[in-house]
Amino acid sequence: MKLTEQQVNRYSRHIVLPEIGGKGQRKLLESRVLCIGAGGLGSPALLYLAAAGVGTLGIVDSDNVDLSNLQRQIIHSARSVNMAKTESAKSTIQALNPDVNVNIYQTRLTRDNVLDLLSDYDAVLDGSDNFPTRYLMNDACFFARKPLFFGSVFRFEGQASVFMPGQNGPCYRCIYPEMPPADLVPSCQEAGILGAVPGIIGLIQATECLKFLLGIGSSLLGRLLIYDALSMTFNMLTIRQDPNCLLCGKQPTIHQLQQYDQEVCETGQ
Amino acid sequence: MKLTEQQVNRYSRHIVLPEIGGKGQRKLLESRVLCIGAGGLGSPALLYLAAAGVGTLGIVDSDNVDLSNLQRQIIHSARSVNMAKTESAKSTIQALNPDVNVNIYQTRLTRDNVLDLLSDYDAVLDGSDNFPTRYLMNDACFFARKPLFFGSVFRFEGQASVFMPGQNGPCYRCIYPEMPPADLVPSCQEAGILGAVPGIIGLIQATECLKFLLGIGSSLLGRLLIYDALSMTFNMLTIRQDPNCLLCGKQPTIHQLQQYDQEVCETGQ
Amino acid sequence: MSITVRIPQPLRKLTNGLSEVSSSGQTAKELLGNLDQQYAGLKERLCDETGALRRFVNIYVNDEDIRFLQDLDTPLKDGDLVSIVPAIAGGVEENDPKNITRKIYLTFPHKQIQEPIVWRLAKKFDVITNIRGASVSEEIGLMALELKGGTTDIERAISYLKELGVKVEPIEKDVIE
Amino acid sequence: MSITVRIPQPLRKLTNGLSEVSSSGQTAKELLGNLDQQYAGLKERLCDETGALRRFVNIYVNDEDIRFLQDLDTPLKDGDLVSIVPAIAGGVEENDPKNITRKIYLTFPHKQIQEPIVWRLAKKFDVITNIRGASVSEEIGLMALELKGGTTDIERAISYLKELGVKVEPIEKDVIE
Repeated sequence: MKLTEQQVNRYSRHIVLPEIGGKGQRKLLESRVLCIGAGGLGSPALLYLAAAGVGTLGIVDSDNVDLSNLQRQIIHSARSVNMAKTESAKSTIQALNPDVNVNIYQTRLTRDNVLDLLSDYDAVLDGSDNFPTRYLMNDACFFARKPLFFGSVFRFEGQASVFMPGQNGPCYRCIYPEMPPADLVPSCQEAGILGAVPGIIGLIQATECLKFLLGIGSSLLGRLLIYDALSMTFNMLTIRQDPNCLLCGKQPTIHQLQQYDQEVCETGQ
Repeated sequence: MKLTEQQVNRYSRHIVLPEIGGKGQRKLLESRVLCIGAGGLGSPALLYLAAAGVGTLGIVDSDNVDLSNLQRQIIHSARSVNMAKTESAKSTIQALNPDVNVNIYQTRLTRDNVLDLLSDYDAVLDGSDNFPTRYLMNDACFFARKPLFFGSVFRFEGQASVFMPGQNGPCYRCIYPEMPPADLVPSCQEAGILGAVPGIIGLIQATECLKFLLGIGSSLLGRLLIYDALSMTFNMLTIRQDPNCLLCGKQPTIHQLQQYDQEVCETGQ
Repeated sequence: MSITVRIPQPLRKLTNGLSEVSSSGQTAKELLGNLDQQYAGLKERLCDETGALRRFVNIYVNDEDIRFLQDLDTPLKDGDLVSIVPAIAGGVEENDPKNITRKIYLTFPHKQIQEPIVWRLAKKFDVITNIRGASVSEEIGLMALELKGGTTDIERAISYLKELGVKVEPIEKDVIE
Repeated sequence: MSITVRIPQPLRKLTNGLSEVSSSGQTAKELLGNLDQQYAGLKERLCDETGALRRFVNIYVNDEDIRFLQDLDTPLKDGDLVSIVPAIAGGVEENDPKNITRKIYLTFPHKQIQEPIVWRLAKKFDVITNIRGASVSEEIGLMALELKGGTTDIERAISYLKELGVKVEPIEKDVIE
């Protein structure tokens, strides 16, 4: 694959970086990333992955755009209210960068379809807003050996990390073995969130994903980033693979995808 | 001012936060922010300020959209190449949130026009990509007593802080008394930059600006945030008002805007 | 001896909004006990009935997870920095009591008397509404309303009412059933 | 004694790409001397001819600016963390030598022989081009080209040539004039 002159121009600010160069840019154009959710986290992640020239982006979301999403989901617009989020995101991405192939999956993720979806991609960016989807993606990425770029937000706070099955780092279950019991999980309607918080966390996920695709820098593998917008602090915690992890530990008991019981609502935060 | 039912719906994720509420949302809708540059920093900042419902956004940029901008300037699209950045940004903002009034200034900032421009706004977000504009904005915000939300990027690295004239914190000249001499400053053509880096820094500027408008949280006043995307580290340094600062120190020698000699090129990073 | 403890957003309502508090304790367990003295209810949010840490909350001492140290027996020393880090998700507030009942008086503004606000409330939010009494004329609307649901949902429903211009007053304290 | 020093992006070409290095020194000044021994050229980038810190670079010891301590005489102790923080701007690389000359051989691919690549180069980048020799036939194009300008501009011009499929080989070492 050779860059066209237009591509050299479009990506010139990457190409002049010794860490990227024409070679790195070609890698990005040949890469395939699956994004779970085109919501608060998926919006900035998808836009910046597309701008960077990631060649193929998959988007999974079963939801339609709601007016209350627009306070943070900047890939959509007032015109796209009631449209499928997948369609709306695809059209914004293609307007920004026609180089990018966008595959859309307007469906709920289940244990029956997730592995099939994953198999086509090099990396997964989790922009989901609920625990069942997060545990499903964690387990599926472990079984499929796909790197998972994790992010999560709540009110003014966010978390981000990278899970790389088989690379000595933890999975999400190593950090939080079980999801909070269903009776502690309220309705699907989201709690409040400062819109710019998923903006920053989604961008951190995208940045880590780009670094992985390019093979540069030190990733968040083994580190959990905690962001607090109110105090504007970023704290870094050490996270470890748990030898007792039921999924990736020494004596695993989870050998296949589970029934993730809680009702999965919106895919995208 | 009373929120319409549509506004209650659009901003519901803010309104349910006790730190914001309907009162905070009304404050945002009544606020006026001037953004210098609709480039790499201005793109995410403007989108998230608009999504958050900041009522009036001013955009200063003299430049047209170039194909090489689209690797990071996500407020523009392939259709807007060769269009004025101000016009392109305005149309994206209005598609996202028609509540927002957008004032555009397709002009270069000079010592003759800057104070006039500032006088209409509550806060200034500096998304410029060059030293002359940065020092001009620093000095102008000091004289006009406007809070300045500062960000700057280079390759894989970024810096952010908040300058509040009259509030015991430093100004940019307290940190860097002089701009690098002109013969050390290469051409206006930008050096390389990982696109997601100005994404994160611009969002941090926007977050700090929203916190200021809402009067919540602890700002970056007196702190300089250093972000390194390659190592994914955020370091926080203490910055202080310099009693010897020529602008805001005890015996200032700068009593009016200077001739900022280096040629000002693109406004927006 | 002073230990700095970082409090996550969901627990700050117990610490008067503070994101960092000072406390003490020779071990993590003792620290939790002391914190609970200072900020009643904190320990209950973090530990189950047996005293074990809940599986969706972690405690880090100087950036190390206590599960990889000596768990709640991990010794602490002066100057240690302890972070409490729960699992978070956009739609979810952990340890959010699910079944509370709140009784409120509503006073409707003139123009909204005709609108089926209570119906919209039940439709829009995950709360059970129960009208305990009402006095609606053409001039003014008064209503005693009982809301059942999660605290977040109820908070949101009440915010919504206020935004619509409805005056909301509590009838009595919350009852956790 | 070991001091950890954080190196900013623009200076990492001197530290083999390392973002953190270890060094030593009783004072900030001594540290800079030692760093310069380990990574030649570093001190020159940070200090002017008189030895004073350049005014667009700051040094922080454990998050405090040395200008508010004892400047270059600030004492250091084992375990200190030193950060070097230059002013940055999108379009600008500090301490980027402006006037260097680089001589290169270019081999053009067949299809581009007709294209005015050198003209495009001068138009697109802030470099002065000077053709020192050329041998262009219908089969192959060879050229000895001299580029003058900032290192960044020259790097970018060369990247651009390579992306177009032009083979680029150095004629001799860079000459800083």
